[in-house]
Amino acid sequence: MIRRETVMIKNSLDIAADTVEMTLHNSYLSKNAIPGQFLHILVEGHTLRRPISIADVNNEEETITIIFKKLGSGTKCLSAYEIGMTLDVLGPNGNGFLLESKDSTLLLVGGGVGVPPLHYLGKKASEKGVEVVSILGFQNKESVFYEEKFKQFGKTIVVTNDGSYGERGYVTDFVQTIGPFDSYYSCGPAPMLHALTKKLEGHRGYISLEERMTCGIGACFACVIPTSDQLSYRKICADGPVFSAKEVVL
Amino acid sequence: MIRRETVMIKNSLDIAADTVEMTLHNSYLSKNAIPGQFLHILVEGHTLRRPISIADVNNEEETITIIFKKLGSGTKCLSAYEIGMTLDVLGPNGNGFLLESKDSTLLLVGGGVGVPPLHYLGKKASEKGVEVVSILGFQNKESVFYEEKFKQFGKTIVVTNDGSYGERGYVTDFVQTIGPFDSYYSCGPAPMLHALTKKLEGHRGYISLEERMTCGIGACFACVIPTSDQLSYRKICADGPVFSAKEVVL
Amino acid sequence: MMDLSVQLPGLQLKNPIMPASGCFGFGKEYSQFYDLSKLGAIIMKAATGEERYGNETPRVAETPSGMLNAIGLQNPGVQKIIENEVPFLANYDTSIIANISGSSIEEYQFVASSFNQTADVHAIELNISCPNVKEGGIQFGTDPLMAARVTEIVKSVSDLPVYVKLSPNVSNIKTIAKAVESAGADGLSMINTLTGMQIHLPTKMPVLANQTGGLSGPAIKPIAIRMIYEVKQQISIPIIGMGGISNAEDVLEFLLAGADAVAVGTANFQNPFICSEIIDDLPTVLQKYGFSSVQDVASFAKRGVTI
Amino acid sequence: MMDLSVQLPGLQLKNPIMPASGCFGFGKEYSQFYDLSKLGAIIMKAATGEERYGNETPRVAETPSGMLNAIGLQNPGVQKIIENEVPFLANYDTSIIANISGSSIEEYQFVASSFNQTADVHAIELNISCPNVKEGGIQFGTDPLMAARVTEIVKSVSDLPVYVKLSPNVSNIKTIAKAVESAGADGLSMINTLTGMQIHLPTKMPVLANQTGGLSGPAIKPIAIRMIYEVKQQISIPIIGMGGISNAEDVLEFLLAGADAVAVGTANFQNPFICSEIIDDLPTVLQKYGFSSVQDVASFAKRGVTI
Ligand SMILES: Cc1cc2nc3c(=O)[nH]c(=O)nc-3n(C[C@H](O)[C@H](O)[C@H](O)COP(=O)(O)OP(=O)(O)OC[C@H]3O[C@@H](n4cnc5c(N)ncnc54)[C@H](O)[C@@H]3O)c2cc1C
Ligand SMILES: Cc1cc2nc3c(=O)[nH]c(=O)nc-3n(C[C@H](O)[C@H](O)[C@H](O)COP(=O)(O)OP(=O)(O)OC[C@H]3O[C@@H](n4cnc5c(N)ncnc54)[C@H](O)[C@@H]3O)c2cc1C
Ligand SMILES: Cc1cc2nc3c(=O)[nH]c(=O)nc-3n(C[C@H](O)[C@H](O)[C@H](O)COP(=O)(O)O)c2cc1C
Ligand SMILES: Cc1cc2nc3c(=O)[nH]c(=O)nc-3n(C[C@H](O)[C@H](O)[C@H](O)COP(=O)(O)O)c2cc1C
Ligand code: FES
Ligand code: FES
Repeated sequence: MIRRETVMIKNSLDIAADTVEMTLHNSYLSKNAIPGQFLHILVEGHTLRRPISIADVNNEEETITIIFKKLGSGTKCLSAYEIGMTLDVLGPNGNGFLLESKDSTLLLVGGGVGVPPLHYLGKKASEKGVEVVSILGFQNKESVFYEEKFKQFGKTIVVTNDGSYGERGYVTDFVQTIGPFDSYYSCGPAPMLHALTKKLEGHRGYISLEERMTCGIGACFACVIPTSDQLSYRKICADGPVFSAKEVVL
Repeated sequence: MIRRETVMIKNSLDIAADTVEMTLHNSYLSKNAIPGQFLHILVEGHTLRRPISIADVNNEEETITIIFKKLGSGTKCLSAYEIGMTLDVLGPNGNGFLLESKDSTLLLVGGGVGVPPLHYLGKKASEKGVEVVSILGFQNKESVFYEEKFKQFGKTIVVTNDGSYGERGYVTDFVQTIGPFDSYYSCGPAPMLHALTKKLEGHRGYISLEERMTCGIGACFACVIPTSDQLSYRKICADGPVFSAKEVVL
Repeated sequence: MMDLSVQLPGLQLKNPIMPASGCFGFGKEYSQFYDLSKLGAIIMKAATGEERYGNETPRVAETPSGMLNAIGLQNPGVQKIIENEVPFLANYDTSIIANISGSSIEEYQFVASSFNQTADVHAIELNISCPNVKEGGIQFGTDPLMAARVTEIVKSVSDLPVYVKLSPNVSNIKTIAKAVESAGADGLSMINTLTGMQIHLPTKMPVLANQTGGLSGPAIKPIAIRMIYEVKQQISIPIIGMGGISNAEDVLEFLLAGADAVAVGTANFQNPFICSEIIDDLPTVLQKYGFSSVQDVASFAKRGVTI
Repeated sequence: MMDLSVQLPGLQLKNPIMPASGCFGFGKEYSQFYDLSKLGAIIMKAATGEERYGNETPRVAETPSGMLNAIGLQNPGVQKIIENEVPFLANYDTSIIANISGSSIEEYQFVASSFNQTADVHAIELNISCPNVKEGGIQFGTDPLMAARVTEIVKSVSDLPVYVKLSPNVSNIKTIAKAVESAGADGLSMINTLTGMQIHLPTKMPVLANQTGGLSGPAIKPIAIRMIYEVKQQISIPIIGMGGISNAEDVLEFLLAGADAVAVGTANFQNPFICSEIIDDLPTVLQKYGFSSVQDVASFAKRGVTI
C-alpha cells in the first residue's frame, strides 16, 4: 500500500558525473518495497513530486537507496539536501518487476538512470539463485556507476557511447553476445527500449517506462501509454512503470 | 551607498514572544550603517525582500543585529535560518536618524518592533554623552525585550497594553511624565505615531515609518506618503524611513 | 465542534471542501489515504458522451508555483462512469458532483440527461471552459451567448442543480457570469485553468505534446480571488471557488472573496491528504480570524464588509 | 565574444535585455549598482500628460512566485520626465524607450507628441493595458477597435517607432495584436500584468488600497509564453517579450516562443543586478543549447521549428 512517509537522509554521495546515491531511512518502505517500484519525492519549492526508482533496500538498516541524475531544478535541489534532513515521499509506488518463477537466467539491460531499478532486481534474483547477466550502458566513463555491484550478480558488460570505458556503442549491440536467457528486464531511455524490444522480439521481456507524472498514484491520467492493440491504455504510475514488452506501444 | 552583500548568521536567539534577534556578520554594512537605516533581506522562496531595521552594530566584531517579529510567511521563514547560513541583503537602505547636534536630552518612544531601530540610535546618542530617556511599549509581558539595554542609556519606562509588565496603557500616556527634552525620536505602529505626534505637536520630533515595499531603493513608487502640504510625496524607502514629524501626513 | 456546514442548491455539505474535477480521478486512489466521507463533496473527473483517450503525452509540466496540464478530457465515457465509478463513490457519505463536457451542444445534452437518471449524483458541474470545447470555432466559455445557450439546454434536460464552471481566459468574466445566471444556472464554479505554455530548451519545442495547457496552482490564486470578488457583486447564485488553494487560510480567503464553498485541485498532487488536512485545520483558522462557523464567514462577506 | 545584438525598428540593441517599464524607475537608482550602458535598452516608467500621484498605499502585495501592484501610474508628468529624467539616461550608451499612458485619446496624443520632440528617446511603448485607462468605460487594451484607434492616433503624431503593449486580460490576444498591427504599430510589447487580488485575513479586506492590482513575476510566465507564441504566428512585426523573466534560460524560452527582445520587470526587485547578470549569462546559455548568436535563435524560431 502506498503511504506518505517521512524518510531521513542517512547518506548522500556523488557516485558518478552529476549522479547522486542517497540512502534513506524508513521502516515501512524498506519492509514493503519491491524492485521496480518508485518513490514519489516532494522537493521543497516544487509543485510536483519527482518519481525516483528504488535502487536498493537494506532490511537490517531499514534503508532504501535511490540513485538519481541532476538534470533539472528538482533533482538539483534534491541533491542539495544534507545528511540528517528529512524528505516527504509517497511510496512504494507502481507495480514493480515480477520475477518469473521458472527462470534460471535473467538478462538485465540498463541505460543511464535506468540502471538503478535493475540493481535491486538483480540483487533479489541473485539471492534466489538465478543467474544474472547485465549489460549497462552509459554516456561516457564519468557516468559509469555500480559496475562492481552488478558483477557480484554475474557477468556484466559495461558499454559507453563514446568508448571511453568498457565497450563502445549501444547496449543493443551486445545483447547477441550473451548466451541464452529466459527473460530480459530493461529500463532506460525510450529510444533504447524501442531498439531493444525490437531486437529481442521473440523473447519474454519486461520494460520499465518513464513519463512526466503528476499524482503518481493513477488518479490524474497524466502518464498514460496506449496498449499494443491501440484499443486501451495503461497508466505508467499505477499499472506500471513495469510492463511486459508486448503490452504497450513505445 | 547601498550594496548587495552576503551576510553570515552568527547568532539567532528568541528574545521575546515570536521575536528573534539575529546577529549578522558583514564588514561593509557594519562600517556604514547608521541608526534608522534598514536591511532589505531576501528570504528563500519569496518574491519580495523584507525590510528590517538595524538594531545594533558592533564595529569590532563587524556584526549587525536585527530584531524581528515572526508575523507572516517571510519572517517565519527567516527565523528558521540557522547559525552559519548566509543571507542576501541590500543595505544599508534609507536615510536613518540624524542627531541634532545641540540636543542634550533625547526622548525615544518605541512600540513593538519599532523598538529595535531606537536601540542603535540610543546607543549612539549615549556614546556622545546625550541624555536618553526611553518609553517602550509592548503588547504584554511576553513581548518585552531590550529593557536592560535601554536602561543603560538612561531612564526607561516600559508600558504594556494589558499591564502585565511595567506600566499599563499606551506609550502616549507617559510622555507627559517625562521631564523636558530637546527632540523626540519614535518608531512603532501607525496609530501610535499618529497619537504621539499629535500629543507632542510643539516639539521637534522624528518618526520612522513602515510601508509595504518592493524595490526598497526608491525606484518603484510602492512606498510613497504624501507630504503635509499634500502637494508632494516622499518615498519611505529612500527619502525615509525617518521623517521630521511635520513633514508627512500620517 | 465548529459548524462547517454549507447549504447550496442540491448540496447539503458537511464542510465547504471538495476535490476539484480532474485532480482526484473518481476518488478510488485517494480512498486509500483517508475516508472520503470526510469530504464536503467530490467533483468527479469530466465525463463526455463517449470514451476519450485525450491528448498525447507529455501532458503535464511544472511551472513556478503551478503546473500546466493538457490531459484532454480523457475519461471512460458517461455510461461507464455511471456503471463503474458512481457506485463506488456512493458508498461514502458525501455529495457527488458530475463534471460534464462535450464537443457539441448535443453531447452536453446527452451527458447531462444520462446523469439525470443516476440516483447518486447530486449536482452537475457544467464545464464550458475546456479549450477543447468549441462550436463554430468559438469556445462556449468565452462567448456569453454560447455560454447561456449551453446552460439553458443542460438545464432543460436536468433536474439536478447545475453549477457552470467558468473560464478565466476572458476579457470580462462578469458578463459571462450574468449570462449563465440569466440562463438558469444554479451556481457558478470558478475558476478553471488559464491557458499557458512552456518551452523545453533542450528540444526547443513546447513541453506539452498539445503545445498549450491549463495553468493551475497557487500561481493563479490572485486571479481566482479577483474574479470571484468581481462576479459576486453581480450575481445572486452561489459560487464554488477554486484556483490555487493549498491550505485552510486560502479557503478563508476564498470565502471572504465571495465563494460559498471551495474546490482543491493541484494541491492533491503534492499532498494526497490535503483535503482532509484542510478540513481538520479549518476550524482553528476560522476561529483565529474571529469566525464561529462557515456560515458566519458567508454572512460577513454578504454584509459587504469585504464586498 | 558572442553577438547578442538585435535590430528592431528604431532600436539598435547591443543585446536583447531591457528593464521593463515601472520596474526600474528612470534608471537613477539602478545606476548605483552597475553601468546602465550595459543594457540593450531602458524602458522608462509610464509618462502621463500631467503629474499623477497614483493610488493609495498599500500598493503592492506578494503572491506565490509573483506580486501584485497598483502603483497607479504615479509619475512626474511628461514635461518633467523630458527635463529631468531623459537627460540623465542620455548619458548612457543605451536606447531609451518611453512608456506612455493616458486617460483619453487626447492625453496619449499629447504625451506621444511631447516625446517626439525629444532627441534622446528612440521609441515609444504605448501602454494600452493599464486598468486605469478607459474611455467610455471600455479599456483600450481589451477592445480591438479602441486599441487600433489609439495606435493610429499615436502613430500619426509620432516619428518614433511605436511598440504597443498588450494586456493579457483578454479572451483573444490575437485579435488585438492583428488590430494594432493593421493600425500601424511597429512592434508589440507583451505582456502587461494580469488583474488579481489578495485578501488580507486579519483585516478581511483586500491588501491593496486599490482592491485589485496587476499580477507579475514568474507565476505568469507560462501565460506570457503562450500569448507570444500564439501572436507570433499571426503578425509580422517584432515582439518585445516579458512576464516573469528571471534568468537567461527564461530569456531563451521567450526568444524561442517568438520574442525578438525581452524586458525584465519584477525580478529587478529581488535582485537589482538581474539585468546585468542575465546579459553576462546569456552567451553561455545560448551556447549550451546550440546557438551562436541571438540572431541565430531568431532565425531558428522563424524557420518554424518551434512555431
Ligand atoms: C517511474 C520513474 C522512475 C524513475 N527513476 C529514476 C531514477 O531512479 N533515477 C533518475 O535519475 N531518474 C529517474 N526517473 C526520472 C526522474 O523522475 C526525472 O529525471 C526527474 O523527475 C527530473 O526532474 P528535474 O526536476 O530534475 O527536471 P525538470 O526538467 O526540472 O522537471 C520538470 C518536470 O518534468 C518531469 N520530468 C523531467 N524529466 C522526466 C523524466 N525523465 N521522467 C519523468 N518525469 C520527468 C519532472 O518530474 C517535473 O515534473 C524516473 C522517472 C520515472 C517516471
Ligand atoms: C523600514 C522598515 C523597517 C522595519 N523594521 C522592522 C524591524 O526592525 N523588525 C520587525 O519585526 N519588523 C520591521 N519592519 C516590518 C517588517 O518589514 C514586516 O513585519 C515584514 O516585512 C513582514 O513580512 P512577513 O513575510 O512576515 O509578512 P507577510 O504578511 O507575509 O508579508 C507580505 C508582504 O507584506 C509586507 N509587509 C507586511 N507587513 C509589513 C509591515 N509592517 N511593513 C512593511 N511591509 C510589510 C512584506 O514585506 C511582504 O512584502 C520594518 C518595515 C519597514 C518598512
Ligand atoms: C490535471 C488536471 C486535470 C483537470 N481536469 C479537469 C476536468 O476534467 N474538468 C474540469 O472542469 N476541470 C479540470 N481541471 C481544472 C481544475 O478542476 C481546477 O479548476 C483548476 O485546476 C484550478 O484549481 P487548482 O489551482 O486548485 O488546481 C483540471 C486540472 C488539472 C490540474
Ligand atoms: C511595480 C510595477 C510597476 C509597473 N508599472 C508599469 C508601467 O508604468 N507601465 C507599463 O506599461 N507597465 C508597468 N508594469 C508592468 C511591467 O512592465 C511588466 O509588463 C510586467 O510586470 C510583467 O513583467 P515581469 O513579470 O517581469 O514583472 C509594472 C509592473 C510592476 C511590477
Ligand atoms: S501520474 Fe497521475 S495517473 Fe499517473
Ligand atoms: S519600495 Fe520602491 S520606491 Fe520604495
